Amino acid sequence: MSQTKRLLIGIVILGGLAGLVLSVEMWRGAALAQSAGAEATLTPGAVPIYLQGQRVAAFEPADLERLPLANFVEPVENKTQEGWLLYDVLRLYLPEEALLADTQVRVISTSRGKSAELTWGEIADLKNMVMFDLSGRGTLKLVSLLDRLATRDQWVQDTDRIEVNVP
Amino acid sequence: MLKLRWPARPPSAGKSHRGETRWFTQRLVETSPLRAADPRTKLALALGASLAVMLPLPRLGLFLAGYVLLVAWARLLPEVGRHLWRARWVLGLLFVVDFWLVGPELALTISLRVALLTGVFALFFSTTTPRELGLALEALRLPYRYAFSLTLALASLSLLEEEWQAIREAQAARGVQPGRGLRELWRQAGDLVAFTVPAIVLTTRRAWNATEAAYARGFDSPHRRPYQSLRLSRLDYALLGVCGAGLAVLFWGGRFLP
Amino acid sequence: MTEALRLDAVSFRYPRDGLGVGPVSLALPAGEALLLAEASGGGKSTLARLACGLIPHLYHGELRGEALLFGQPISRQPLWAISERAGLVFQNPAMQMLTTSVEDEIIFGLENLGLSPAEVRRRLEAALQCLGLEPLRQRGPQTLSGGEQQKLALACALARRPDLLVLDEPLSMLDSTAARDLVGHLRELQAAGQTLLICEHRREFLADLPGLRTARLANGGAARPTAPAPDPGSAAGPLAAAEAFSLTVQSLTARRGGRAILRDLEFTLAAGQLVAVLGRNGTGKTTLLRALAGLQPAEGRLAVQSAAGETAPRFSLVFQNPDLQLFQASVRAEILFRLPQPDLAWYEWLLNHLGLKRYEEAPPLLLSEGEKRRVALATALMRQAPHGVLLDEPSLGQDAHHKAVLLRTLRQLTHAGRLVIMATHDLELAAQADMLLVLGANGLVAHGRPAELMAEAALWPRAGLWLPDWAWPAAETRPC
Amino acid sequence: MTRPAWSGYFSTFQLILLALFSALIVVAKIVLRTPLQLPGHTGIFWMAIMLVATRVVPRRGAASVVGVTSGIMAAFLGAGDFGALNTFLSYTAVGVGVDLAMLLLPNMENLPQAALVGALGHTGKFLVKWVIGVVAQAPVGFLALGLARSIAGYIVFGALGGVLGALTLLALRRAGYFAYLAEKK
Repeated sequence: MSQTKRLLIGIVILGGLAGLVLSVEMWRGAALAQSAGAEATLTPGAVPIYLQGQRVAAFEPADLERLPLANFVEPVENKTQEGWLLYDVLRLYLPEEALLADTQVRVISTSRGKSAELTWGEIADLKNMVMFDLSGRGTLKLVSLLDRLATRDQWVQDTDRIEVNVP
Repeated sequence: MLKLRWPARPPSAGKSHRGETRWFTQRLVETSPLRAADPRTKLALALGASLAVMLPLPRLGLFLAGYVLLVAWARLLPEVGRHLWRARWVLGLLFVVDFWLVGPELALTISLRVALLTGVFALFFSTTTPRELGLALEALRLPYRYAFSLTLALASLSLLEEEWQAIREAQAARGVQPGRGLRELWRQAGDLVAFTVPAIVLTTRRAWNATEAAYARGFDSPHRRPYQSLRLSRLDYALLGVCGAGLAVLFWGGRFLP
Repeated sequence: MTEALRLDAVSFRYPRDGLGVGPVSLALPAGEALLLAEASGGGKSTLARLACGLIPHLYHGELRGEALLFGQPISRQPLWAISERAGLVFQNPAMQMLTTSVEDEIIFGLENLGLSPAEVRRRLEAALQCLGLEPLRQRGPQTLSGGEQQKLALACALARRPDLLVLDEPLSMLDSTAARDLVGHLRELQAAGQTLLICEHRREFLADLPGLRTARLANGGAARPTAPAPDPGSAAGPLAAAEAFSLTVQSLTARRGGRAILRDLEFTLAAGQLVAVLGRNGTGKTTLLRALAGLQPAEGRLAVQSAAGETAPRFSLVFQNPDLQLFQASVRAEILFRLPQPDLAWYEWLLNHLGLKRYEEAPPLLLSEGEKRRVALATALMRQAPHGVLLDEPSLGQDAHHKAVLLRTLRQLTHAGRLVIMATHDLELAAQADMLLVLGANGLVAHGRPAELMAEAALWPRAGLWLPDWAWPAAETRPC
Repeated sequence: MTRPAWSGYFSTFQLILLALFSALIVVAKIVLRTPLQLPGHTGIFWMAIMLVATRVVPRRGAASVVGVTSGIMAAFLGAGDFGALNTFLSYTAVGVGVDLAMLLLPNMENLPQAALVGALGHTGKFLVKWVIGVVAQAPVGFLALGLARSIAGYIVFGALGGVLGALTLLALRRAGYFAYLAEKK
C-alpha cells in the first residue's frame, strides 16, 4: 500500500472517530434537552404517558377529580382498595385508535425498579379492576384482581411513568 | 500556541532530603490498618467499589455511607479528601450544569458517581508500597520480569526527575529556551529535540545500567525464591466478605431496599 | 593454588567501532587482590564485565582467547551461575540501585540465590551490620549519599558471598572520607581472604591495601588512542585578555525544599584565579556553582566589580554529566551549536588542545566518557562567557594525562584573565589551584591558598574531609 | 517455576527500557506542566516519548506495554484529576491506540506518518475519557471548552507530539544512538 493511501486511511479513521463522538454527543445532548424540556413542563406528582416512545400527555393529580371512583376488596388481606380505573385514565388522554385489545401498557415505578405489563384487553375487562389507589404519601399504586397482580408484592407502588405501545 | 514555560520546579515540588521526590500527591499512610491487608484484597475492594457507580441514587447513597465508614476506619479520610479537593471544580461544574438542565436528583447522582470514581483507588495506592505492588502483580500471574521492571521504574522516578531538571538547565545554559511564539516554529522544534534526545539517552543508559546491575546479582536465576509471599489473612477474608456481601445486597437486594 | 580468574590472550571487540580490550593474559589466584590500572577510555570496565560474565552474555561483540572463572569457561556458563561466584560493584552508585529501600536492595540478590527466608534474613542482617547500614535500612537508596550508596552496593555484592569480588572504579565518585571508609572495608575483606579484582584510577587510596598487586593494561589493553600531548607552541591560545574584575559573594544562602544548602557564604575572588571548591558530598558544591551560574535562586549578594562598574556574574557552567547536553550529529555541530559568529581560531585551538580533532565529525554520543566530558567542556568554553567558567567534577574518570590536559586548558583561561571555579573531590587536582573554598555542613569552613590551608590541621576534620599525605605535592609545608 | 511462553517476548533490557520510558512519561507529564490549560496539551511530550519507545524496542505491543506501565505508575502516584481508574485507562488507551495505528502507519521516522499515529493514539485517550463520561452519564460535552474543541486539542497536540517523536528519532539516529543500542543484547 502506498504511503498516501495509508495516510488517507488514517485521516479517514481519525475523522470517523471524531465524527462518531460528536454525533453521539449531539444525540445525547438532544435527548437530554428533550427530556429536560419535557420533565420541566410536568407539575409535581404528574405521571407522564408515553405512546410509541413519545411523551403525549401527563396524568395530572387534579384530573382524578374528573373520573369516577371504583373499589374492590382484595382477597389476601381482605382490605378495600379504592381509586380510579386505569381504563378511565387512559381513555382520558389517548385516542381510541391507540387502544386496541392487544395494545401493551406498561406501568412503571423507576424509583422502585418495578413495573407491570398489561394489555388493553385486560384493562378494559372491568372485572379485573386494574386501577390506581392513592397512597398515604400522595403517590399512585397500581392494584388489580388479576392473578399476576393479586398480592401486595406484585403491585406497582409509586407509579411515575406509563408506556403504551400499539403493535 | 506552542508557548511553553519551564518552571524551575513544579509548584508543589519539594524534597525532604536528597532525591526523595514528593511532587506526587499520593503518600503512603503507614498508620492505616489497611497496610496490613493483602494488596490483592485492596485492589478487589477498589474495583468492586468502582462498580457501585451503576447503582441508583438511594442505593448509591447507602454504598457511599458504607464506603465513608471504611475510609474512616482505614484512616484515609484526608487522602480521599485530597483527591476530591483536586476534582472540586469539575465536580462543582457537573453539579451546576446537571441541576440547571435536568434537576437536583440527576445532579446529585452524577456528582456522587464521579466523586466515587475519583477517590476510590486511594484506598489501594496510599496503603501499598511499590514492592507490595510488585508482589501483587506477581501473585496475579504477571511474569516476574514484568513486575520487576515496573518496580524498578517506580524506584527510578526521582532519578529521572532530577535528570529532566538538569537537562533543562544544561540546555538553557546553551541558549535553548522554548517559548518564543509561533514565528520560529522550526527552531522551537529543534529546542524540544534538545530536551528529548538527552532524556532518551539518559533513560537508556539508566535502563542498561540497571539491566547489568540486576544480572550481576543473579537476575533470571531459575532458583529464585521470593523472600516474601502474599497470603490472605483473616483481615482480608473479613474485608472481602463484608464488602462483597454489602455490594451483593445493594445490587440484588431487590425489594428490601429503597 | 586455585585460580579465581585466568585470562589467556583474551580480547573483546565491540561491534560499533571495533574498540575494546586485549589481548590480555593474567592470572588471579584465589585469596589475592589485584589492581588493574591503565589510561581512561581503555578496557578496565570491559575487563571487569568480562570477569563477571556480563561480557559476552549481555554484549554483542567478538570475544577471543580463553577466560576461565575458577577453572570454568565464562562463555559457556549461564550468567546467573557466574554471578553466584563473581560479584560486581559498579562505578556509579546511584545507577545500580534497583529497589525502593536499602533492605529490598540487599534482599533482591539473595532471593536470586534461592535461599530460605530465614537464611535471607540472616545474611541481610550480617551485611547491614558489616557495612554500618543498619540505621539506613528503611531509607530509599536514591536518598542516600554517594558514599552510603557505594557501601550499599558493596553490601549487596557481599551478601551473596561471591568467591571473587570485582570493583569497577568504586571510588571515582566518592569524596575522600567516603573513599577511605570504603577502602577500610576492602582491607577487612582482604584480611578475611576475599579475592578482589579492583579497577581504579584513584590508586592513591588503595596504597594501604597490603599485598595488592598491580597489573597494567598499557600494552594492548587500551585500544582507543589517548589524546596527544598539546603542542607547546600553541599553549598560548588565541583567547583575548579580559578586563580585570573581582567576584564578591556576600551572605549567600541557597535553599532546596526549604532546607538551607548554602548558608551565609562570604568570599571574594579575583580574575585570573583557578579556584577549587572542596567539601563532602552534599555540602552544596554543585549548588554554589549553580548559584554563580544564575540557575539556583539564592539570597544575598553576587556581584562582579570592574573598572566599568558592577554587574551580575556571567559564567559558563560545565555539568558533571555530559549526556545532559549532547544531542548533535557531530562534535563540530555540538561545539558550534547556536553560535552565530563562532571564533574559529579558538575552536581549532580547543579541538587540538583537548584531543578532539580526530572526532570532529563523529557523533558525540559514541565517544568514551572522558572524551564526552571534554566535548562538553569545549561547548562551554566556546561560548566565551565574559567572566569565566564553572566546572562540576571535571576530573571524574580522567587519568593523569587527561587531568594534565584539563589543567593546561584551564590555565589558558586564567592567563587570559578569566575566573575558573571547579567543584571537585579530587584532592590532587585541588592542590594545583590558586585558591581553595572548603565547604562544611554549616557553610564555608575556610578559604585561602592551598599551602596556607594545609597548615591548619584542625580545619579538615571540621570540613569532614580526610586529608591523606599524598594529596599535597608540596609536602614540605605540611606541619607534621 | 514455569513461565508463560509470552514472558520471553521482550528481552529483560527491552522490558526495563519500556518501563523507564513509562516513568519518563509520568515525570514529563508532571514536571513539564505548561501554563496552557488547553485540553490534551501534555500530549506533546507524551506522544513523542511513546513513539520513540516503539522504535527503540521494535516489537509489536511495545507501545501498549508503555501505556499500561505508565498507567499503573501514574495511578500509583495519584497523577490525574479524576482518580486512578480514569488515569490508568487513559494512559493504557494511548499505548493501545499507538500500536493499532502503527499497523497501518509503521514508519515512525516519517513525519506525516508519525504525526497521524500521534493524533490517533492521543485520540484513544480522549475516547476513554469520553466513554467514562458516558458510562457515568456525565454530560462531557458541556465541560470546559466544548467537545469539538477538546477533540481538536487532542488531535493537534497528539500530532505535534508525533512530529516531535519523529524529529527525536531522526536526531537519535544521526547522533549514533542506534549504534550504541545495537551492542546490547
